[in-house]
Amino acid sequence: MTKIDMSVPLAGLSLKTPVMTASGTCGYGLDLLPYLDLSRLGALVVKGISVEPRQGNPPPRIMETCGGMLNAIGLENIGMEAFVAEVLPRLREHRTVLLVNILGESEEDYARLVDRLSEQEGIDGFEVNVSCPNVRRGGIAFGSDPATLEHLVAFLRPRTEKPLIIKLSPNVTDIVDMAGRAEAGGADGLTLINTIRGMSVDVESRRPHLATVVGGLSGPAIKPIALRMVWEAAARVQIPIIGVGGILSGEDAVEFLLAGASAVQIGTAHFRNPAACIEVMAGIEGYLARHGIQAVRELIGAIRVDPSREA
Amino acid sequence: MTKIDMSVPLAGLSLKTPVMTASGTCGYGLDLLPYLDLSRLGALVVKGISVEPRQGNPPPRIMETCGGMLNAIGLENIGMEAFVAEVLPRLREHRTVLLVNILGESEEDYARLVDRLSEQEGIDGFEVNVSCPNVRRGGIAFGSDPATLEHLVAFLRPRTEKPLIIKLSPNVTDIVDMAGRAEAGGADGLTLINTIRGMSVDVESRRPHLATVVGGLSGPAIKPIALRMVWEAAARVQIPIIGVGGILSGEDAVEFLLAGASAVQIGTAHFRNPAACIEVMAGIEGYLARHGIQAVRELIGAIRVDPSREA
Amino acid sequence: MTGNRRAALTAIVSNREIVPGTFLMAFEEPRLAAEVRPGQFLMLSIPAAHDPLLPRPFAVFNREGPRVEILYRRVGKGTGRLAGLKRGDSLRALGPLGNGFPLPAPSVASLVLAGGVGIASVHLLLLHLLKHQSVPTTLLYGARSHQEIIPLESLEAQGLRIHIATEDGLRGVKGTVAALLSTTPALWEDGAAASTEAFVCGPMAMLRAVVARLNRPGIRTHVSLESRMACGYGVCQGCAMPFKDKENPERVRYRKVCTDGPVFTADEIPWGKTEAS
Amino acid sequence: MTGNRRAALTAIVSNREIVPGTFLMAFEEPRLAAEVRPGQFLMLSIPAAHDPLLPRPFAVFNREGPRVEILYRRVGKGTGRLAGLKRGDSLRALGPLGNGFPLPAPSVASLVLAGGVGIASVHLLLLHLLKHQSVPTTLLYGARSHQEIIPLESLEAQGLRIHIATEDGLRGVKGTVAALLSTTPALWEDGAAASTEAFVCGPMAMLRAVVARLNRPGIRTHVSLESRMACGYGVCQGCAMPFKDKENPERVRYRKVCTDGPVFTADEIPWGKTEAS
Ligand SMILES: Cc1cc2nc3c(=O)[nH]c(=O)nc-3n(C[C@H](O)[C@H](O)[C@H](O)COP(=O)(O)OP(=O)(O)OC[C@H]3O[C@@H](n4cnc5c(N)ncnc54)[C@H](O)[C@@H]3O)c2cc1C
Ligand SMILES: Cc1cc2nc3c(=O)[nH]c(=O)nc-3n(C[C@H](O)[C@H](O)[C@H](O)COP(=O)(O)OP(=O)(O)OC[C@H]3O[C@@H](n4cnc5c(N)ncnc54)[C@H](O)[C@@H]3O)c2cc1C
Ligand SMILES: Cc1cc2nc3c(=O)[nH]c(=O)nc-3n(C[C@H](O)[C@H](O)[C@H](O)COP(=O)(O)O)c2cc1C
Ligand SMILES: Cc1cc2nc3c(=O)[nH]c(=O)nc-3n(C[C@H](O)[C@H](O)[C@H](O)COP(=O)(O)O)c2cc1C
Ligand code: FES
Ligand code: FES
Repeated sequence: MTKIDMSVPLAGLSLKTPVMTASGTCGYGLDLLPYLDLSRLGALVVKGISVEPRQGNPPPRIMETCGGMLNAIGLENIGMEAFVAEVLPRLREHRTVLLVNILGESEEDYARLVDRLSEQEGIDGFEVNVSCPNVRRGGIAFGSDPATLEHLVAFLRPRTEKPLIIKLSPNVTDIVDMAGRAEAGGADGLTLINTIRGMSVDVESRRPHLATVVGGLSGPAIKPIALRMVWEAAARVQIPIIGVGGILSGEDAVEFLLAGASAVQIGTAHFRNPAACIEVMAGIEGYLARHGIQAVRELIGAIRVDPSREA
Repeated sequence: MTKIDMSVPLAGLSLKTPVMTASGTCGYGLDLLPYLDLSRLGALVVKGISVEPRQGNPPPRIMETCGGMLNAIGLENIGMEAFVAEVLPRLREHRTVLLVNILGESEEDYARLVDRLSEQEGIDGFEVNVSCPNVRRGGIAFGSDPATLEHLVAFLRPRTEKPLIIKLSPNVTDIVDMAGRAEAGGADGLTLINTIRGMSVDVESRRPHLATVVGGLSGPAIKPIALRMVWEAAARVQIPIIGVGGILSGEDAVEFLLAGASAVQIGTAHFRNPAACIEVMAGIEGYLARHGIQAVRELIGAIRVDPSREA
Repeated sequence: MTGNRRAALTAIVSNREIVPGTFLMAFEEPRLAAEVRPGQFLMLSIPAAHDPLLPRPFAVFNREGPRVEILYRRVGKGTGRLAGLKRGDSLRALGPLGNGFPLPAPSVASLVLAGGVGIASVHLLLLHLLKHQSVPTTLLYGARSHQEIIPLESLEAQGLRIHIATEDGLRGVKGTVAALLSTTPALWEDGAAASTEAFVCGPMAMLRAVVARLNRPGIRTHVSLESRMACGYGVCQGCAMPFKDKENPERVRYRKVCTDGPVFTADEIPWGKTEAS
Repeated sequence: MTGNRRAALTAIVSNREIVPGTFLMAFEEPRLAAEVRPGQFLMLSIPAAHDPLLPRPFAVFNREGPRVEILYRRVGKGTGRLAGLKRGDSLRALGPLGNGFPLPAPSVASLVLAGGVGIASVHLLLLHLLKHQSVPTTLLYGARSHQEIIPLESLEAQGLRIHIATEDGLRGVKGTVAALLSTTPALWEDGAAASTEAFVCGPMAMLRAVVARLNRPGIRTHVSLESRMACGYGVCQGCAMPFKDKENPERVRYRKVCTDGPVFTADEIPWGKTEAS
């Protein structure tokens, strides 16, 4: 059997495989070390880093729902300086493509993160989380207003040579518009989707299950929504898309690739199995082998849609 | 044991129980007859009726997903005149509150439906489905643009004395704004939520599972999203809200009531059990009995949220 | 009868793999056993489980007193979960649903054709025919491999003429049911009266091939179709398939496989346009 | 050790209800059995099932050779699914996870307090103490009803001093473990050396009551906490609870129950502020 080519080019990077970790679901990667060799990943996407450390939200922070889970971690993280001083040196020991997810509450926050982290060796690119409230604009998230999003991307673009991947929020009327705006602002790629806002109530205590009432829904429950958004966005933009939302298996990942994603991220699946990325990679390889396909790249956007059939 | 009071007032109607059928999941109610006495329902909401009959979409029309299902029925229905001539007389035999779900592609379509159906005996109110594309406005759904929605509601308002309940689409950035617009237009109530747009791919054939590629996601997978939208909208509007999305049990329904819904609808659950509404009612009654609550009305909006805790 | 029907909550009596990949499950449900007619089906689900969320359609393979038997092939998630059930586990069964096969007059010759687990949908019909027909009944039964053939000795003992085709050729004729039908036409014509009723159930490719060959004067063909179903009792419209519009045979009209079918006459089906399901 | 750990895929050897509502499940997994230390836990899930989606945390109750035993109470969906598993069914087990109890020097007196199924988390510890301590070990064990008390004769045979409290009063003292502790202080002080190590596991109300009563000189109290967990190995941050900030004891700092715990010393916990879990 000829060796299957799992590599994909993405936003100027060449990835060994199209399978990455999703931000916030594998910490800074170090907790995965006992379970997998980070260099086998397409990329390691670490949890969102802010300028200052963040405490996160009070508990309870998570709740399981049917086919998914709600989380309100509150973007707890050690902050940019501790990341550079304590985490980055350890990650450099593992030869993996490293994408740092960054988050801010103002354009200046993002700029400081990009400026500081761009200088660091071992960081291959940024994933910009635009789901946080924009404090300057009355708390409306960067990711829910098209003009604000485009402005942020255009503002960050000149500050770094490294790839800027924008992680879009699904909580919008028109994901295609948001994708187009990010591209227009100069993004090198898009990640779709972040969690969907949801809640759940404990009928015995009459209290919400999460201390913050509303949290982000992830897991297989949201897969059809994520897949639809990837497919719609892929039809609009030229830049590569990283698909994420509810992927548990190689077949799930193949769905995203067929729908137009160039790579995929694995999030909630890590909580079932720390080696979820390896399981997904093996699943994709098995699928390719069964179908006699030599290179995973051939799957990207290869969905067969009879044009007369589109609704 | 004192008898539990399950009645709720809603948009000028008095409902025996807060449990209704969700449009499109029990046909015109007649297929439910072998399984339940329609007069036990809070209300019967029939499948969406358009001015002219509609064929619906080609198959495959449905696909199961994790915790949910996608449908692309395509609003197949027998049309307004056949509904009046063939279905309505039969429904009048069953003393049930009847809400007719209506759908159009222009304001005139909706007006013709309201005008024609308002004259009919046995119809207690309208549920206006605004998820269809507005042909006059480039196919953007009535339910995804705030101004278009408000205009439609205000246009229909003077045409009928009967309650107008607007069924909102969840595929929007700001459900609170949509709810407020519908109220401003003169709606008597809101139904939240319709299905969420999603897709799914058959990796073996590389084709989408639905002939129309994209369909509507329903079932317990979307419950946290529906609940969040109900809670957010209830905080904004004064008019009653009917909660729908993934309710399978009495406890699920109680979550919606606590979050601020005055009534609930049962959709996908009918496909597991034709008597799902009865099962949910019994579940609510059991909950009330266990907690020594006399009237279901006491649950509405009775969630306990520590204000300092809201995110 | 308003309001007093229920999806039956019952318990598995037995559930075993009778040939590789195919299971026979039994439960007791006197009402279902009494009411079910050949070709009707049930929607089965596991009450406490939400994955899969929707019930799955299955023909009633057999009934004996209060007992209902289901013959099913493990193909995916739902049948996988069914296969894991053990005696005593609970099951929800809604039905009987669908129109079932029209039962021929006792003097009419019947030809039954089954492909794979399609045998499940015609088994009750065969029992009925063997009991009521005054002329012999013939079954043409095909499967991928000889291992998949369900033992039908008791039907044979009751006088059924069985002809088997397997694609591996290790049992009966090598090939498909359709091939069996065309290579040995005398098989079923010898006993046939002026008119024959044919009853077919199997995968879409088999239906297509068989129906084409049965399309000749004197034969009326009834086909049991499959389609993805959510509800099985007419409310979701998910199972719709295109059928010839009686008023305008050039156009198609969507009809529900669950309540308008699952049995249709072959001439209602626009064979060229039908989706492979 | 990079990259070679795996969540173990194993098969149930036995799973039975030993007292009403509480089950003892066994499987064989030599690595887990060899590695696990008292107070550590596993994340268990059913591989093919997506409902529940997330694994659930359980202490290792016992080990014998390659065999691992879990004692669990059926309280909801996940434990309900576990209770339905039968011999041969497959299970995924990740671990051992967490810090476990700090093991006292052999001469130190140990007092173990367990409420309800909290006994599961201290059982391996008790076995360790009975084997290694040169002074007697005492267990105060409470439960809602006498029926819920797990039989511990073999520990008693090994020299454990067991005192039982039940809220129905039908076994041991009527009341809670906390009441037992305060009404009969001599119970555990008689054998106690100058310093005592106390180990506590149970529901939050019990922890709170017990810890308040143990707050006296010479006693160091270790508490095994529970919190809703998604991953169990430190990546989701879902299990965070507030702890006293060492630098500023007036403030709280979130720490992870899964990797920073589940065992904490009582003085790390801001008892007034902690959420009931
Ligand atoms: C009226 C009717 C009667 C039936 N009677 C029987 C019977 O007696 N015995 C039996 O074994 N099967 C029968 N079937 C088919 C059976 O319902 C399907 O095999 C079952 O629903 C598959 O469920 P799953 O979750 O295991 O597969 P899924 O995971 O849903 O799908 C696995 C594979 O099977 C295909 N598939 C799924 N559902 C159907 C379907 N309804 N028709 C055709 N292909 C499908 C899928 O496309 C996929 O390739 C009947 C179907 C109908 C409509
Ligand atoms: C480190 C650790 C070790 C544990 N060891 C054991 C053990 O050995 N034996 C045992 O029976 N249980 C143990 N538990 C508790 C066990 O994990 C929960 O009972 C289980 O997760 C409940 O799952 P469920 O799906 O059945 O309940 P759910 O349906 O999730 O919930 C049912 C009820 O249980 C409550 N609940 C759920 N999870 C927890 C939790 N983690 N802590 C407290 N309450 C909860 C819910 O709030 C709800 O009221 C341990 C928990 C932790 C954190
Ligand atoms: C516990 C948790 C924490 C998360 N934290 C972050 C984060 O810090 N930054 C971010 O961009 N996305 C975050 N996400 C979103 C995931 O990266 C991913 O977009 C989402 O969970 C959907 O994928 P999944 O269904 O595979 O989990 C988080 C998700 C979870 C479940
Ligand atoms: C098969 C199907 C058909 C539907 N048809 C309609 C419809 O005609 N009009 C409408 O307003 N909503 C329709 N809906 C949406 C439901 O009324 C409901 O809003 C949605 O399914 C969420 O509720 P559930 O999760 O309980 O199903 C349909 C849903 C399904 C599953
Ligand atoms: S399966 Fe629902 S209408 Fe046929
Ligand atoms: S349970 Fe995930 S970090 Fe503790």
